[in-house]
Amino acid sequence: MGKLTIGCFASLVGSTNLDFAVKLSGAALEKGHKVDLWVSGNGVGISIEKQRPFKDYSSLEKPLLELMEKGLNVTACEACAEARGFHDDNTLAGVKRFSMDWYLGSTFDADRVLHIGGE
Amino acid sequence: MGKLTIGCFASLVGSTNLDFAVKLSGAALEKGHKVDLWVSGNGVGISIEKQRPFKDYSSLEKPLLELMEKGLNVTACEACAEARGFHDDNTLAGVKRFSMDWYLGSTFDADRVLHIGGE
Amino acid sequence: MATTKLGFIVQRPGYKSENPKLALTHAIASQSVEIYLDDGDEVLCDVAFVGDGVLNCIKDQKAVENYDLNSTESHVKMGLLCDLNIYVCKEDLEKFGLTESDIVLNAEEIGGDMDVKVVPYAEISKMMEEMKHLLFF
Amino acid sequence: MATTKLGFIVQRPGYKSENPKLALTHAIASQSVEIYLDDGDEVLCDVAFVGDGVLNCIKDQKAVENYDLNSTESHVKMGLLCDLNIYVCKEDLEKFGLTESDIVLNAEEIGGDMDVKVVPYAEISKMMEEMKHLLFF
Amino acid sequence: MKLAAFVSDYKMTVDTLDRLKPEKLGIVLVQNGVYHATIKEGGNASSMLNYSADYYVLQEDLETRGLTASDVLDAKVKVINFGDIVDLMFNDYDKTAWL
Amino acid sequence: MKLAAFVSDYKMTVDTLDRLKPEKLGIVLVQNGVYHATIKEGGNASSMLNYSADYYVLQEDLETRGLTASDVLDAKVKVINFGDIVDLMFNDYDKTAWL
Repeated sequence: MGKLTIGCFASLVGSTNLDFAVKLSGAALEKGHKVDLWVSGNGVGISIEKQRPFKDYSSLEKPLLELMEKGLNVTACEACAEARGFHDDNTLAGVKRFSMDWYLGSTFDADRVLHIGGE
Repeated sequence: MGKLTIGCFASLVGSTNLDFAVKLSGAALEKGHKVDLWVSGNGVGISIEKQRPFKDYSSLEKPLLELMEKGLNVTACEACAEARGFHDDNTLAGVKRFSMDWYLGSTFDADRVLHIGGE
Repeated sequence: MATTKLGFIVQRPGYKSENPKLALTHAIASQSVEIYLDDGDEVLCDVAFVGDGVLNCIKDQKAVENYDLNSTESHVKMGLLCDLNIYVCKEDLEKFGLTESDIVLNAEEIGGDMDVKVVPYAEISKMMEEMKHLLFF
Repeated sequence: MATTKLGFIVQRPGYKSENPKLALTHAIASQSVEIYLDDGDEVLCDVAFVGDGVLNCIKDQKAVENYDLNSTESHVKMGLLCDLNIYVCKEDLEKFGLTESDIVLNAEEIGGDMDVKVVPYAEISKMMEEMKHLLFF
Repeated sequence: MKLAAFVSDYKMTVDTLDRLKPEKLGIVLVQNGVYHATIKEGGNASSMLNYSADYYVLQEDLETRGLTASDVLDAKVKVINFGDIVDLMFNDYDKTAWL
Repeated sequence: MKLAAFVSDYKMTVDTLDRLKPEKLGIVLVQNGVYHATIKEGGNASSMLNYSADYYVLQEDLETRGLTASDVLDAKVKVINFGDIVDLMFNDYDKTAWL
C-alpha cells in the first residue's frame, strides 16, 4: 500500500473540486493507502467548523470528520486561512494548520501526488 | 445622482472580482451615487471580521469599512454564509445578512445593476 | 404600482461553478421580494439558458445520490413551480445534438403549471431587450 | 539522504486566479521544509511558466499601488532569491511578441544570484520528466 | 439596448458577445481582459477587438500587470479609470453584462 | 513518464495537453470534462478524444449531470469510479496533472 498526497486549492462551495478531493481520499483509504490532504488558497474553507448543512451547497464537514476517523490526515494553510478571517478558534477539530512547507514535506515520501488547483 | 446595485459572487481572495466591486463602489460613492453591494456565493467571504491583512492576499476589511462609513450599503446572503460556516457572531460590523430577495429588492429602484459572477 | 424586470442569462455548465444554481435561487427569490417593496410593486425574473448553459437542463441529474447536493434540474423545477419564465435556446440544444426529450421540460410532479420554453435565440434576445437589468452567470 | 523533486507548472495568467502566486509561495516553502524531514533529506522545486502563464512574468507590475497586493513579479523575485530554478517558455514569449526585456529576469536588487531561464519548451519538457511529481496551476 | 460588457478574461469560455446585438455596445476590458488590448498572438491582434463597439481598458488593471497606456496597440481602445466606468455606466449605457 | 491527466472542464483554457509528450498518457474525464465523452458539437466529437491516450470517464460525474454510460459515444472511453481512479494512479501511471 502506498501514500497519496492530495492538494486542493478550490472553494468549499462552487467547483466541487473539494468534493472530488474528499471522495478520492475516501476511495484511497478504503483501498488501504495512507492519504494526506492539504488545503490552501480558497480550499481552506473546508477547515471551518459549524458549516450549516443545506442540500443546496456542498457540505463537507461530516464526510471529512468521518474520513479523519479512518485516518485521513488534513492540514490547512495557516496564512491562507488567517487572511480570510478563519482562525484557530473556529477550525474543525482534527484539522491541522501549518505553513506551506507542510505540503512539500508530505510529498517527500508520497508515492503519488494529485494537485488540484483552485479558482 | 443615481443608484447603483452591484452583486458580486466571487471569493475574497482569487479573482480580484471583489476588489473590483469595492473599488467601483468607492468610485460611484465619490460621484454622489447611492451604492448597494450584495455578496452571495463565495462572495460572502468579504463579510467576515478579523481578516488578517497580508500583502500576499486581497484584504478588503479595511476598505469596506471605510466605504460603509461613506454610505455603502453591504448585505451578504445569509444561507450562502451559513453553509460556509460564517455566522452572525463573526460578521463584520455594519454588514447586513438577508435572503436572496434583498438583492432583487435593491434592483427594484436601481438605475444601474452590475452583476459580477463568481467561480 | 411598478414592475422591475430582470433577465438572468446562464451561459456556462453547472457543478463546476455555483453560478447556474445561484441564478435560479436568486430568480426564485422574486417570490418573496415584496417585503422590501411598496404594495403593488414587484420584481419579475426571467431565466434563459444559452450556449453551454443549456447543459444545465439535461434531465435525470443524480446530484443528491452522488454528491448529496440538490441538482440544477431540481432548481429549474422549483423555478417553474414559482411560475418563472424559463427559456432554453433551441439552436444551442441542436448544436449539442440534444432534443426536448433530453431536458427538463416541466415540474408536473411537484405541481408546477409552467413549462420550459425551448425557443430560438431571437426570442431570448427579445426578452433581454425588454428587461430593465441583465445578470449574466 | 534523499531528494524529492517537484515541478510546478504555471499555465494561466495571474490576478484573476490565486494559483500563479500560490505556485510560487509553495515552491519557495521548500526553503523551510527540513522541519518535516530527516537530516539531509530535501524537497527541491522547479517552476515553469508556459502558455498564458508567461504573462505572469511581465515586469513592472504595479499591484501594490493599485490593489495593495504583492505582485506576482515580486514572488518570482523571491523565488530567485531562494535559488529556485524558474523557467519561462521561449516559444510562448515569442508567440505573444514579448522579449526578455519585457519580463522579470533577475532579483539583483534584493540580492538574488539566480536568473530566470528563458528556454525552449523542450527543456521544460525535460525538466518535467526529471521531477518525481508535477503540480499544474 | 445600450450595453456595457465587461470582459475580464483573456481566454473566453462563452460566445455571448458574438450573439448580442445591442443598439450600442461598449466593451470594457478589465482584469485579464486587458491583454486583449496589448497582446498580438502570433502577430495577430485579439479577435476581441473585432466587434462593432466602443472599447475601453482599465488603467489600474493594465498597471497591475506591468502594462501601460503605451502598450495599448489600437488607438480605438480608450484607457479609463474606475470613475470613468461609473460615468460610462450611468451616462452612455443602460444595461451591463459581466462576461 | 506515465501521466494521468484529469480534465475537469468542457471549455479548456490551456493547451497543455497538446504539448505534453509522455511515454504513456491517460486522460481522466471528470466534472464538466465528462461532456467530452458524451457530446457531439455540430455533429463532431470533441477534439479532446483525439489524443493518443487511454480514456476514462467518471461515472459519478456523468450521473450527476443526467448522463449514463450509454451516453458515452466512443467505446474507447471507459467508465470508471473513484476507486478505479485510485488504482489507475497507483498501478498504471506515475505522475498526475489536473488541468
